[in-house]
Amino acid sequence: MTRIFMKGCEAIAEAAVRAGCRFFAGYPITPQNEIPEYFARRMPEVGGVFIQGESEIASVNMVYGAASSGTRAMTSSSSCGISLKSEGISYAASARIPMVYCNVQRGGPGVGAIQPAQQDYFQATKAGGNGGFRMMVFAPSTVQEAIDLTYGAFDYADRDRNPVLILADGVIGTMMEPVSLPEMKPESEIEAIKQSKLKWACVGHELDYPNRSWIEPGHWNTADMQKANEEALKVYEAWEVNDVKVEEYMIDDAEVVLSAYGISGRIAAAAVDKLRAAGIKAGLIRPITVSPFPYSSYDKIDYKKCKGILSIEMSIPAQFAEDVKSAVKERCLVSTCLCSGGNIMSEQAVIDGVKKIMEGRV
Amino acid sequence: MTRIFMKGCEAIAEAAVRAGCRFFAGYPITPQNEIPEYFARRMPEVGGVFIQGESEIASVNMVYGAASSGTRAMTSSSSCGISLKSEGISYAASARIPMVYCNVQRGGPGVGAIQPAQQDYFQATKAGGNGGFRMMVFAPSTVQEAIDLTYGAFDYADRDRNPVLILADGVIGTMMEPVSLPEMKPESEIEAIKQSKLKWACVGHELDYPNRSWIEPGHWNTADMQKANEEALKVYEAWEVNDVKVEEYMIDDAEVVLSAYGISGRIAAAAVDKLRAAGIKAGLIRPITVSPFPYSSYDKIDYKKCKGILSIEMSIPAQFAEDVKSAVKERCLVSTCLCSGGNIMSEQAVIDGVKKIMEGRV
Amino acid sequence: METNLCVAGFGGQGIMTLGKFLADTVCHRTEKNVTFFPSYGAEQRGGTANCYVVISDGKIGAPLGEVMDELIIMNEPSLKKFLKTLKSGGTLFLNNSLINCEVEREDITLIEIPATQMALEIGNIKVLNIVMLGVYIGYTGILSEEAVWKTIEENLSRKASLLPLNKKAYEAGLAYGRERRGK
Amino acid sequence: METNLCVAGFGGQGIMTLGKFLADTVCHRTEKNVTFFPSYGAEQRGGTANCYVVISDGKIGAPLGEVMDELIIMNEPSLKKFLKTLKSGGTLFLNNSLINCEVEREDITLIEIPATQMALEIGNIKVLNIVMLGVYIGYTGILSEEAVWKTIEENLSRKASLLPLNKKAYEAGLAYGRERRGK
Amino acid sequence: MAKVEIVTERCKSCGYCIKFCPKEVLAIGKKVNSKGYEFVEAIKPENCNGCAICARMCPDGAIDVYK
Amino acid sequence: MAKVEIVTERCKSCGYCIKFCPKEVLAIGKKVNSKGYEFVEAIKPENCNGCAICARMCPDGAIDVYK
Amino acid sequence: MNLIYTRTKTIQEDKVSGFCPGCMHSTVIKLIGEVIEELNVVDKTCCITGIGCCGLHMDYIAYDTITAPHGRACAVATGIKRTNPESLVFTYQGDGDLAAIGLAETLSAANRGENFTVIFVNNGIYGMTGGQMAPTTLIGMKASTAPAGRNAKEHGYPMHMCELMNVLTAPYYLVRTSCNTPANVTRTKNAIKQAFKNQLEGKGFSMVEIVTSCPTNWGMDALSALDFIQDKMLAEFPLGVIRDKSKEAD
Amino acid sequence: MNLIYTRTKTIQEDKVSGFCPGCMHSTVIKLIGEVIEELNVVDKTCCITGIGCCGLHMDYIAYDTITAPHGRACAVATGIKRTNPESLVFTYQGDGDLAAIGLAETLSAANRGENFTVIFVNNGIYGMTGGQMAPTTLIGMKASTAPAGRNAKEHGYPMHMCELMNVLTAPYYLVRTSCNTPANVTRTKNAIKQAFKNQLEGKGFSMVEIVTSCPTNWGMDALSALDFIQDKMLAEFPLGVIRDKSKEAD
Ligand SMILES: Cc1ncc(C[n+]2csc(CCOP(=O)(O)OP(=O)(O)O)c2C)c(N)n1
Ligand SMILES: Cc1ncc(C[n+]2csc(CCOP(=O)(O)OP(=O)(O)O)c2C)c(N)n1
Ligand code: SF4
Ligand code: SF4
Ligand code: SF4
Ligand code: SF4
Ligand code: SF4
Ligand code: SF4
Ligand SMILES: [Mg+2]
Ligand SMILES: [Mg+2]
Repeated sequence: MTRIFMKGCEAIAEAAVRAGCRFFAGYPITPQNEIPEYFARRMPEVGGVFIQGESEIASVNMVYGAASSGTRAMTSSSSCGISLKSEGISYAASARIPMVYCNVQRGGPGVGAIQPAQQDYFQATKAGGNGGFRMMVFAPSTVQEAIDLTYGAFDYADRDRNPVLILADGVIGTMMEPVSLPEMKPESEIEAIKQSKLKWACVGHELDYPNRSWIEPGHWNTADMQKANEEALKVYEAWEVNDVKVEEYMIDDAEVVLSAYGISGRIAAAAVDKLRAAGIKAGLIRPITVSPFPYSSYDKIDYKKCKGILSIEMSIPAQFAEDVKSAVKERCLVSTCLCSGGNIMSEQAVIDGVKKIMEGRV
Repeated sequence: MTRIFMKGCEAIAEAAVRAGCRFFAGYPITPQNEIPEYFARRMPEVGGVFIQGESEIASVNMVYGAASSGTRAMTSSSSCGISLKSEGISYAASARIPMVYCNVQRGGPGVGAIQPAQQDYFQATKAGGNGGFRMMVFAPSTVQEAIDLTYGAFDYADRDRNPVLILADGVIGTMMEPVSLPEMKPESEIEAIKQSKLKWACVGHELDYPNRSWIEPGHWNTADMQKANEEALKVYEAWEVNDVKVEEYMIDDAEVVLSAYGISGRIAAAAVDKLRAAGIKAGLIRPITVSPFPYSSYDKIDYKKCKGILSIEMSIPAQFAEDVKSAVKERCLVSTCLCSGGNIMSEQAVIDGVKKIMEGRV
Repeated sequence: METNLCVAGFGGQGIMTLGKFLADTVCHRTEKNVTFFPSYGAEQRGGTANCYVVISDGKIGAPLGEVMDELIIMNEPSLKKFLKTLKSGGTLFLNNSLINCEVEREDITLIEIPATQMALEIGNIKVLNIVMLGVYIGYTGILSEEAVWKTIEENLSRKASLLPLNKKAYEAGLAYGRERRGK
Repeated sequence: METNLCVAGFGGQGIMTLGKFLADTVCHRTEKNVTFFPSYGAEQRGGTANCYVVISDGKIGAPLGEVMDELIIMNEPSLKKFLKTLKSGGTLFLNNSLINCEVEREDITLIEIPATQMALEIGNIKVLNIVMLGVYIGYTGILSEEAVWKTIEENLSRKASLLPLNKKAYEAGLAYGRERRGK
Repeated sequence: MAKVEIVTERCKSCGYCIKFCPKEVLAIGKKVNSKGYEFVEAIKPENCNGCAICARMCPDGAIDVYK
Repeated sequence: MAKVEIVTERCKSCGYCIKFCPKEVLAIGKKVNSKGYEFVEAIKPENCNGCAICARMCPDGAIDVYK
Repeated sequence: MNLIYTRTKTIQEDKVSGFCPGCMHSTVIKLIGEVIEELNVVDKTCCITGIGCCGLHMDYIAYDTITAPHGRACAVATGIKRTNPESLVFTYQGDGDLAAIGLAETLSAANRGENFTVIFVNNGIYGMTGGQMAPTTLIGMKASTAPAGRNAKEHGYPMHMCELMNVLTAPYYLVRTSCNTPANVTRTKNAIKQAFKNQLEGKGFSMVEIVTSCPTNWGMDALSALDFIQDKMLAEFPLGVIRDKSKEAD
Repeated sequence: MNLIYTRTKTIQEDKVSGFCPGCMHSTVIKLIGEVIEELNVVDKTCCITGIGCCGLHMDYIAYDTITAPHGRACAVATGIKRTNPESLVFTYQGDGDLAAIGLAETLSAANRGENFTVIFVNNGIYGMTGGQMAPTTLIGMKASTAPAGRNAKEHGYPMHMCELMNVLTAPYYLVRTSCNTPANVTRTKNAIKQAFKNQLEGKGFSMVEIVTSCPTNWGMDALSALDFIQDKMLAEFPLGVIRDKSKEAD
């Protein structure tokens, strides 16, 4: 396949187009501006629609509308803009509308810093909005992976009728790398996908009360509402069984295991190689789906050998580390290597963190 | 003290007024309408300001403004309205602005159901907005407790310069009970509180560059941003040591421990009495602060005796149960008793859940 | 001792006021614990309205029981909905002016009241709830008759002109209730 | 083998373009891995602009190293900021037209280029970055001279009129770089 | 020859039809429907001219008109 | 008798002062400040009438005017 | 005798609306349904319902509907209409929904000239949540959050949405009607029909503002509310066509 | 010789603004500072800064400032002013901030007649984020999210905020100025002074819209941008007083 040189944001947008995304609405915010800007150029070429919404809220709701009519649709933003979308995402989860959105995380809280961070982990994985719904959350650590995960995200969204989140960060969004792109889905397939949703999509139906489309992000009747919650739960539970994605790298004989996602995961992988070269048996667990979280990967660690786990993330306070701890269940020490506020994880800091564990200094 | 008969929402509002809250902005949403409506009547009597914002977003930002000028200020909403406030809350956390807000939870996700629920637990405790900040979150289980916690919340907010959340639910918000009210803080004290914030509050300062007020919900410089995150972390960590509030009820000899917060906690307490009467040694851990979570209470359980923990909440999927599991650390079985979508926890379901544990049927 | 009561009927029949007057009296004129919990739907009018009152010597758990000791039912849909929640041996206060169907339970005490008719005779359909409140108090004696009247009086203080009518309604209800208890 | 390069200067000096041309060439005309990472502040103009290029035979971890193998520095503030990141034995390409201060490190190779002056002589200050790119390639030989030129050509294809000027700039840079390598 | 039929379960007793009927055909009745509303009755059905003003004013579509 | 003084570190070389100076006192210089801008110089200081138009137009407050 | 008037088929036969007695939401829903039936477009109709009492029709109508987050109906409609240009898309919104929380979405969609229709039910109050002040509440009118009545100094003046939109260039048709008299009901129906036709012809944005009552939260019976509309509401919100580009010479 | 003109003391002496060369944000900030100094109100001034390049002045000015979430400056200002009626409160917002995401907050505050001042810097583009289309972008003008230029059919027409507000009853003073010539700079300063005085006198809501340039994202140098303002921007956004209640007979 031909290598092309692409920026993360643009690669995500192109992958979406190739997956059949034909509606994008977004609002400017650094460091994800290249996503809407790319769609602005690209959508007219494929007969899709790009709109710059008047706000993040308008944008997510435009996507909620487009997706409710069966169109593959997407929005994106960064951190504080994602907070604004949380009501709309919650609506989509409640009404079981498939849509994809991307958070190119920056420093926080608040307006924070426009530089890269991983400070929205809990929001992404535990509480994308009100009401306790869950989503599949993909965390790419290279531009190529961002492409592949985005491309696949639309299938998951449609399968589950649920929002799917691409949890990127400012590094992934703004860096450029050689990548190869998946095939463009033919128009016929894209049309077929839309047709397959007509049974529930809101586009007009013959006069037929019970079979009309009624997109319901809530229910008058509490029994119906609970039933909707229970049905959603079944979907969420199936992910744990079928859809966990993780990179397990040299954990079999590891005396120390690094764990990190997204850009930190990539930096950690490089650190593992350096540590191995230096004679330290390091391994890595890098969740690719941070929701569902790959708990069982941590069961593969040989805790008799393993001196400790180093959980690495660009967030203070630590967030990802809480899930790592849940997975490790006190079978060995978990320590953290953190930075935040737009500072990028330093490989050296990771290596130092590992050494501290090896030397029993934590 | 005189007993008066008050609705939860109104009691919360009156407690806030007595604690010196002199600005409230909110937007209608069931089941918390009585909070803004009460303030609308009450604020003019105490020289405070009530505004019905044009939206939840406007309201939270009015409060962000008022609180930035040193005034004790509050907003409230329910579930989907709280999602809309999440950006503003995150700003307050980032800029370290003390404010109080209340979520009278209803069914979700999305617009959900207007009836009571506890489906916003993770949003409240883990991700009130973007950026990974934390808050103290109080979960009252009676109207009296709602009063006392609201009254105290303003002190915590001021002490920490951080938002504080009263996590109520539709039952607490709409039920009426006999209560007694705390004293009204005298105007002089309220004024002194405002004065004490003048060193950072945005109300105008003499020309003096370094000492002017600059309310910063972000930083250009990533090092400054990380420093702000680290300083906030110190505040959060202190809560674990100093500020955990919990009701531990008959856990010493418990062969089964119920755990629940808010209205479910109250229902669980009644179930404990019935179970004890029926000869089952039940106990209860009811977090009053769900953040900081009272992890150490679960260490007081005698796991040799305890057959299991029943985690009870009005949320499907379970959320609170995850924190209970973290606290229990697999020392015994944790099973759940759940309802959602506006259905209110049934005491009988709780009792049945306990019996299942006792009979080894889980 | 704990009493779980549910009051149900159409919106507009004064269901909430009935429950609130009762609970308010407990709060202000007894030492007992009490909760009042209104149940609401999305619609402002129409459909059924209901509320729960729990009165107890001890702490109260859920402000709405699952099994009711007593029901005050003002219309047919509410009867259908709530009858099954009444405990065996419980008491059903039924406004039979508006209800045609049979009460198909033998294990309960049924107090039928032509309350709408009584209210109309007193002069205003709006006092229907006060009639029912009177019957309830007169029959159960759960609260002193005077205490409840005090609550009504205080709450209507701003519409004093309505007091005589309400007094009449309350007393008619009390009389009816007392008499039924006598039986 | 992995090369970590940082390019830094004023916004407007074509810093990002320089880095991108380099990385683009690696992508399209070699088998190596490469990353390009721009670093940005809130301000659209003014202050320093910089970017990172990592070229490697293996997988690349962080797209910005902490220790640089090479620096291309176009102004004084950037020199102050980045000099300490250059590894011992690393190479510093310095546009000395704009820089007055001394480079206070002995453990590095310093290539000074009067690049602004060269650009002005060629006829346009805007080709400053292409001069520097030429010097870098001429000196390091990290990529084939033709391959980099192809990238420049393709990227400027829509402004073909600018090609001759850029060609001149690139070649002047190459010559300067080759010559310095010779030394 | 005209006639109105009230779909009693739909009527909410708002009185619009009564107010706007030019022929005073309608009035609030004494019976209530299952939602508790005292529905409208045609008290002077013979006067009806079939103008359908009542039905058009009825928010709830509770009136059918025949002519 | 009037004089302008350029606070060179503040000047961003936008040219507004030059454009609006009625006396052609000012021009972009050859030197750059620490932000990289070629700051303005008074090339005909003697012509200055102290009207302060330049200073008022300067977005960045880079000009002091004496008279 | 023939049946000359009955309910539109777009109302589900076995359902009674959840609106209060005399609530004109019910009237408007009926009129919309009649127009949809007459234009024979049921099979391509998408109603985007705001949050408010307007939502009480969702389980009552027979065509496609989607609940938008409070205030965001125009954004949701934009998403649907842009991807389904053949559908007949309209929003159905109250004054709180459209003019308070949704003000930005409403005006921005109007400004873009989106080719859909907004049905705006202005009852001067938040109905569903129990009578809080709306942007269109009249001066002096009491609301649960303005217990002393709306006061210009503190709350500002009622907002006139048609007039605001009339400052924008794109909107095609802006009209204000009521349902308080038989003639006004007919005018409302005609306005809705006109607006839907505009959309089907690709003319762009239309809004029909309907001045209605909320007897429940106005604290009066339905008939008194008719008088209040006539005397008070229409004095503040005069009826008529505010803009009709089809009538403009261009 | 005496120093007859120098920087206002409300600009920190050792700081240079982060604005681009010729950016009139810098001019406006300077003028605001001069007015504050002249009115001698530094010690009671609170600036509520929107999100956008306007935020680049926060570390440059010497009076109190608070960053509002994007678009919400008028809500934040409402909270401050209502609790501190003696303070001089103004928002400082760009066109994206004020007229896109913040449209509801802006218009609602204007409609309430809040007693503060809005300084609205209209440069027809999203500056800080790199040149995306704003509600005030001119027809045909290119933006990174409208690569073929703004197109009326797809994007609608530029929004005129002063004119929109002029439909509302409450606003006291609405004026549009520019900074492209010495005379306009003076007018801008006078307008700001007038607006601040209105506030100090409790007159209510004032907005000063200043038509400026964004040379960087317009893709031209600062001097060409001056011409663009004169020829294109002012043709769409005519300068002048749109409303001044002090001049109205009442
Ligand atoms: C985000 C959000 N905020 C608030 C609400 C609560 N809410 C439901 S309906 C409504 C007001 C409706 O008023 P209006 O739009 O005027 O409609 P009406 O009921 O008067 O027809 C509100 C505020 C909500 N559901 N979602
Ligand atoms: C909620 C949110 N959305 C988006 C952004 C990103 N953002 C920063 S500045 C800006 C636009 C600024 O444009 P404008 O208001 O016109 O100001 P200018 O920079 O042109 O002066 C945006 C969208 C943000 N910080 N927060
Ligand atoms: S059809 Fe006309 S005359 Fe007959 S009842 Fe209706 S309004 Fe009256
Ligand atoms: S208009 Fe309709 S709902 Fe109203 S009273 Fe007449 S029939 Fe009944
Ligand atoms: S003061 Fe007047 S004459 Fe002197 S340099 Fe400035 S603009 Fe020119
Ligand atoms: S106006 Fe100011 S910044 Fe611009 S060139 Fe003149 S002195 Fe420099
Ligand atoms: S509350 Fe008002 S708007 Fe809502 S249904 Fe009742 S009358 Fe209509
Ligand atoms: S980008 Fe535009 S608005 Fe921002 S500082 Fe530069 S010129 Fe000014
Ligand atoms: Mg309304
Ligand atoms: Mg702008």
